[in-house]
Amino acid sequence: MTALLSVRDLRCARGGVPVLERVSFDLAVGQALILRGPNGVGKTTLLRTLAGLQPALSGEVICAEGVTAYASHADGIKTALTVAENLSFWAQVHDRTVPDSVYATFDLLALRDRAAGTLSAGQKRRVGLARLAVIGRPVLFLDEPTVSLDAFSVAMFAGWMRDVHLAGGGCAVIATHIDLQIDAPTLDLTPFVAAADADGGSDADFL
Amino acid sequence: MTALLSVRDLRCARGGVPVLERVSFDLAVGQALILRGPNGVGKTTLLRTLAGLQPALSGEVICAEGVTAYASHADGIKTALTVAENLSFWAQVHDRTVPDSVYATFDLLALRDRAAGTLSAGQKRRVGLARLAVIGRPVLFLDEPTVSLDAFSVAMFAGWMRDVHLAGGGCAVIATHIDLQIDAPTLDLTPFVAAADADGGSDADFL
Amino acid sequence: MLPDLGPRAVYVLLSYGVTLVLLAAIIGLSARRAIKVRRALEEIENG
Amino acid sequence: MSMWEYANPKKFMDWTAPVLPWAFGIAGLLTGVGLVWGFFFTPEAELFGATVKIIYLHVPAALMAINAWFMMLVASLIWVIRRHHVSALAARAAAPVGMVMTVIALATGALWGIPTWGTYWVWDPRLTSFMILFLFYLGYIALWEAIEDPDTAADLTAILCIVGSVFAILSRYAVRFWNQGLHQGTSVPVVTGGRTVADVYWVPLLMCMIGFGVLFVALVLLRTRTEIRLRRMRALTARTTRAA
Amino acid sequence: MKALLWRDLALAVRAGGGFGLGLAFFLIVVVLVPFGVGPDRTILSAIAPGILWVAALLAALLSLDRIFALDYEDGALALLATAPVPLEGVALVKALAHWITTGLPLTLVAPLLGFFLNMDPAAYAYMFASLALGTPALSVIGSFGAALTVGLRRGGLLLSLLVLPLYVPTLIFGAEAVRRGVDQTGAAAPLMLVGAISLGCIALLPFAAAAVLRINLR
Amino acid sequence: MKALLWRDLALAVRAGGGFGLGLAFFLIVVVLVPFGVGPDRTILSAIAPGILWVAALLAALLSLDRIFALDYEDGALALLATAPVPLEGVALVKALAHWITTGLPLTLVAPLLGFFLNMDPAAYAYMFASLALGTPALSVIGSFGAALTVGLRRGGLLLSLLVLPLYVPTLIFGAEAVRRGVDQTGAAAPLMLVGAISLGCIALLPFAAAAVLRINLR
Ligand code: HEM
Ligand SMILES: Nc1ncnc2c1ncn2[C@@H]1O[C@H](COP(=O)(O)OP(=O)(O)OP(=O)(O)O)[C@@H](O)[C@H]1O
Ligand SMILES: Nc1ncnc2c1ncn2[C@@H]1O[C@H](COP(=O)(O)OP(=O)(O)OP(=O)(O)O)[C@@H](O)[C@H]1O
Ligand SMILES: [Mg+2]
Ligand SMILES: [Mg+2]
Repeated sequence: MTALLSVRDLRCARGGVPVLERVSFDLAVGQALILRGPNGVGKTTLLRTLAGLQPALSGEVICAEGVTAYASHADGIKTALTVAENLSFWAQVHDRTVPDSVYATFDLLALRDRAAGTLSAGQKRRVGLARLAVIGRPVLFLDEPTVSLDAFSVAMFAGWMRDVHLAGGGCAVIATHIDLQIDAPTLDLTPFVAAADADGGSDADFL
Repeated sequence: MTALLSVRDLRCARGGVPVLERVSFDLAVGQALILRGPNGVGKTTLLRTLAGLQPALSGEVICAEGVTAYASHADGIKTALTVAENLSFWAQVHDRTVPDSVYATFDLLALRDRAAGTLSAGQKRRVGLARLAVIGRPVLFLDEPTVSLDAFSVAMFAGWMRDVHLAGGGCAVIATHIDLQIDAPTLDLTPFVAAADADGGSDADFL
Repeated sequence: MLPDLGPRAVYVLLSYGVTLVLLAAIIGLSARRAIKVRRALEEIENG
Repeated sequence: MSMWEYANPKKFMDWTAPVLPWAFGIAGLLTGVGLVWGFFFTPEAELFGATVKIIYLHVPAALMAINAWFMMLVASLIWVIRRHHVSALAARAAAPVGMVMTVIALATGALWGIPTWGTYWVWDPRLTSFMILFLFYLGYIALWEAIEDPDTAADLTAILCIVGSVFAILSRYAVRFWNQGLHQGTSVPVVTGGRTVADVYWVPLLMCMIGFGVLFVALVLLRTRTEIRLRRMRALTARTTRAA
Repeated sequence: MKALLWRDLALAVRAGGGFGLGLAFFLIVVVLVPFGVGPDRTILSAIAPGILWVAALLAALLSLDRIFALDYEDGALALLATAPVPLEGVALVKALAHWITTGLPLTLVAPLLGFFLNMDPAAYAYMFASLALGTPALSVIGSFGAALTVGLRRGGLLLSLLVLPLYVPTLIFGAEAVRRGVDQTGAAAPLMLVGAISLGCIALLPFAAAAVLRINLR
Repeated sequence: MKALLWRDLALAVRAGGGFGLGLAFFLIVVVLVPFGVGPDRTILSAIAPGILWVAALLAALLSLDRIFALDYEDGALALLATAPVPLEGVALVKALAHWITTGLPLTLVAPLLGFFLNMDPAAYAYMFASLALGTPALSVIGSFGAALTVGLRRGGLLLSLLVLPLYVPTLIFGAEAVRRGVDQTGAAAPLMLVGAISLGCIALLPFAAAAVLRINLR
């Protein structure tokens, strides 16, 4: 079984201070990993590092080029464009087309031609999740994807994750505080919190 | 038993369209009401109407002057100011001082002098909640107050709500999708959704 | 048939030209939009 | 029935439908006859020569440019006080018409300026005030366009119109203070009660002024009807998407 | 109210520069103009007061969107609207903070910049006086404009379009005062008019701004 | 890439006006200048090309913060950075969208506005040519500046401060070309220089902008 994503002894920093260290795991096709840990433990930091948005202090993230996607609460949905326009923009950027099934999957059929700015919090979140289905990247890094979603929508998302994304050969690392009902191993980050005197980080030179 | 807040046959609109109708309830001292309902049912709309940020189409909200406070995800925390500065600003606006116990209650002792912009999502949320304890308004309208909070912080918030706010003579209307573990009646808004041909709303003149 | 406007004819004619064009434009655009919107509304009302 | 009943959108659609053709007809007739009369059958003036014929365009357009803003102000006040949707939409509908009238006044004035003042543009107070009026129209229209929610847009533009009117008047005095100017004084009786325009020019000019006025009314009615329909379309779509 | 003023000033300072930025923009515009119009000194000295006034206007304009937009986006404005402070007061205090961070430093430094433009020495005092009397109007009018466009994401250009025409009377009287001061043809009248505009704006516009904010918060 | 261009243009249009706003601002600045410097026609005609250039600069400047800031705030920029499009291309396309919505209309309309400032008729062609060659540089330089300040909330003034000095060469050669064109002293050299600046900026600055964006996204 080949790993889609391998993380080896990763150390990452935020605001110049090391936050996590010794993080290692492998994800194979069809696997998901749930990140857990109290507020401020470094889930967001880890996901951003994995997605390549910030450099790691040390360690390796082994992953093919151009297969990852990052999604946080800021989901790049333009309020002035309609839901369909938003999705088709991201599809075009990724050289794809929007499969019609997406609207049904994320319960967006009725909202298709509404300007995204006139959606409720949870409806907007669903559009953000639909984007993931549109761009078709196999390795997803999701930061609290189900914030503001009602129980039904959470189940819908879990269903898509399980039956479409993972079953279709993808994998995902998901930070969340609630139970997603996805059958996946959980990684609690608390043991990996960097020691207060850990070195590395841009402050290290001055300590 | 006198009601701190009485809602009588309220009808509210969003974007010119009636969203909810026939909403009535009373809240006495020490009571909380949990709003539930699927995404887009109108929880946010109802809370904003109750807080006086938007006018009701019809019906009454009976409540004393200057006792209510509204809090949504946008919690008015300035990223450039420290946690302590943020809280003391809101205290001053409400002619109060910041009780020292607030920092302990919301687990902010260690974060007191951090700029709010450098907090993690959940930590920032805790600051937003601490603001509620600082301004000392008895009638709270909270829109998804526990988004991004870990289980421990949610319990902490529920504890404050129960033991300090409600026990201290306040009341609260709280919209949420997760279980807050507060012993309070739940109001599911689904039955109150306005009929598609309901009149009222600024669109009504044109239909 | 034009009256003799003398050496400054061009300004008079230009004035009339500009005015008539602008008036035609606002009338035309208003009318066109009126028709378009009326059709679109009828479609919604009947369809 | 109170007169405000006519401001109900449905009522408004009902009573304007038959009025509209008449309004356009009268406007076309008056303007047409006035312009033809003025252009072909009035003599040249001593001072201006043949260019005096520009007056039949310039003065009515200038008058309507100001009156359109005034009408928008009144409609805005009605909206703010009584919240009749039609008055808000009428103000919106009038703005582009008023702006076109402003442009016509500016353009004809500029063209008139070359033979009489030797230049197409001087920073004369009358002219400058019109430039500023044009800017107010631009801002007003841009604000309407920028705001998504129709009621919010109506409220905000109404307040802009009210505040703007005060500043427009202030600007007029400021501009007078700043530069004395070349433009002739007012001679139209609406303002002064007397007139200095010679009789030969007066009748066709009056026809053109009334013609432009009726044309303005007709255009505003037509455009308001369009705005009402657009608003109704919006309301209907909102309702169907909600029902879905 | 005082807390709000302090907070706004603190935020302006922490966001980098605060006082400095408006000034720097002013300086740059004043420096750019000679590049544009050429170095002829008589022309420069003739246009100096006007350019200084226009530059002051633009410097005030550029920082306007900060008055309310940030507070709107992060929800602070909605919270202030339900707090025990009148929204009119909020609008006025925010205009005051804007004036302290832009109008005041501009006024103090404008005579100095007149230097670069070869301004007539007689003009310095009038420049200072007219700016001192006029910049409060700029801030208050600007806060009304900012309130109008607060709901629009990046209403920057629209804001200018709405506000600049409202600035016209202030600009005319202000620049005229300097010119008349230099020509000795009676600067008192325009100066008084500038002051009157400022007073009128301060007295009335906060009400309009608060009304507009309430609408935008709906 | 094309999708991005269309989206940016659509957003500009829906945000109200798009093309119109830059123009309107340009118009207003041109109208305000005479209020400042007085109605004297010889002075106005002398400073017309310079004022038009400075006004064009400011109009470009005011819309700069829209280039990246909105996409940064709502997370779209981070998503674009991980999408299969080069960030350099993104920077260039966004500069292009900015040019289409401001630089292009300004160029087309500037000669017309020369009218109001009594510009020498001989200057029209040069004005048009110099703006056509120069405004692309303004947009590209601006997008670099916008990339630099994208992480700062409302970096508006700071942005101007960073960008305006970078605009100086373009402004100098552009305005000089018009002046020399009018004096018949050889406008070819400055025009070519303006063009060269634009080409150089287009070729190189997107790389700098992309690098800066990557740093700001960290
Ligand atoms: C762009 C420039 C101009 C603008 C905006 C402008 C504006 C106006 C306005 C607003 C009026 C009506 C005022 C009233 O009746 O109270 C008016 C009337 C008039 N204008 Fe102009 N004007 C311009 C240029 C000119 C020029 C160049 C001439 C000719 C030399 C001219 C000649 C007149 C005459 C003869 C009247 C009407 C008669 C009168 O009321 O005395 N205007 N103009
Ligand atoms: N910009 C910053 N500068 C300095 N420190 C920061 C910054 N952002 C976050 N931190 C700190 O880094 C740590 C990790 O933050 P991170 O956002 O990764 O936490 P998290 O696990 O995602 O928390 P949450 O569950 O609240 O989202 C926290 O202690 C936080 O205070
Ligand atoms: N600005 C707007 N314009 C038009 N319609 C809107 C606007 N905002 C919300 N709506 C619609 O109004 C309805 C109620 O929205 P509201 O935000 O109150 O829902 P909610 O119950 O808070 O949902 P969520 O759980 O997702 O936050 C939704 O159907 C939504 O699509
Ligand atoms: Mg996080
Ligand atoms: Mg909600």
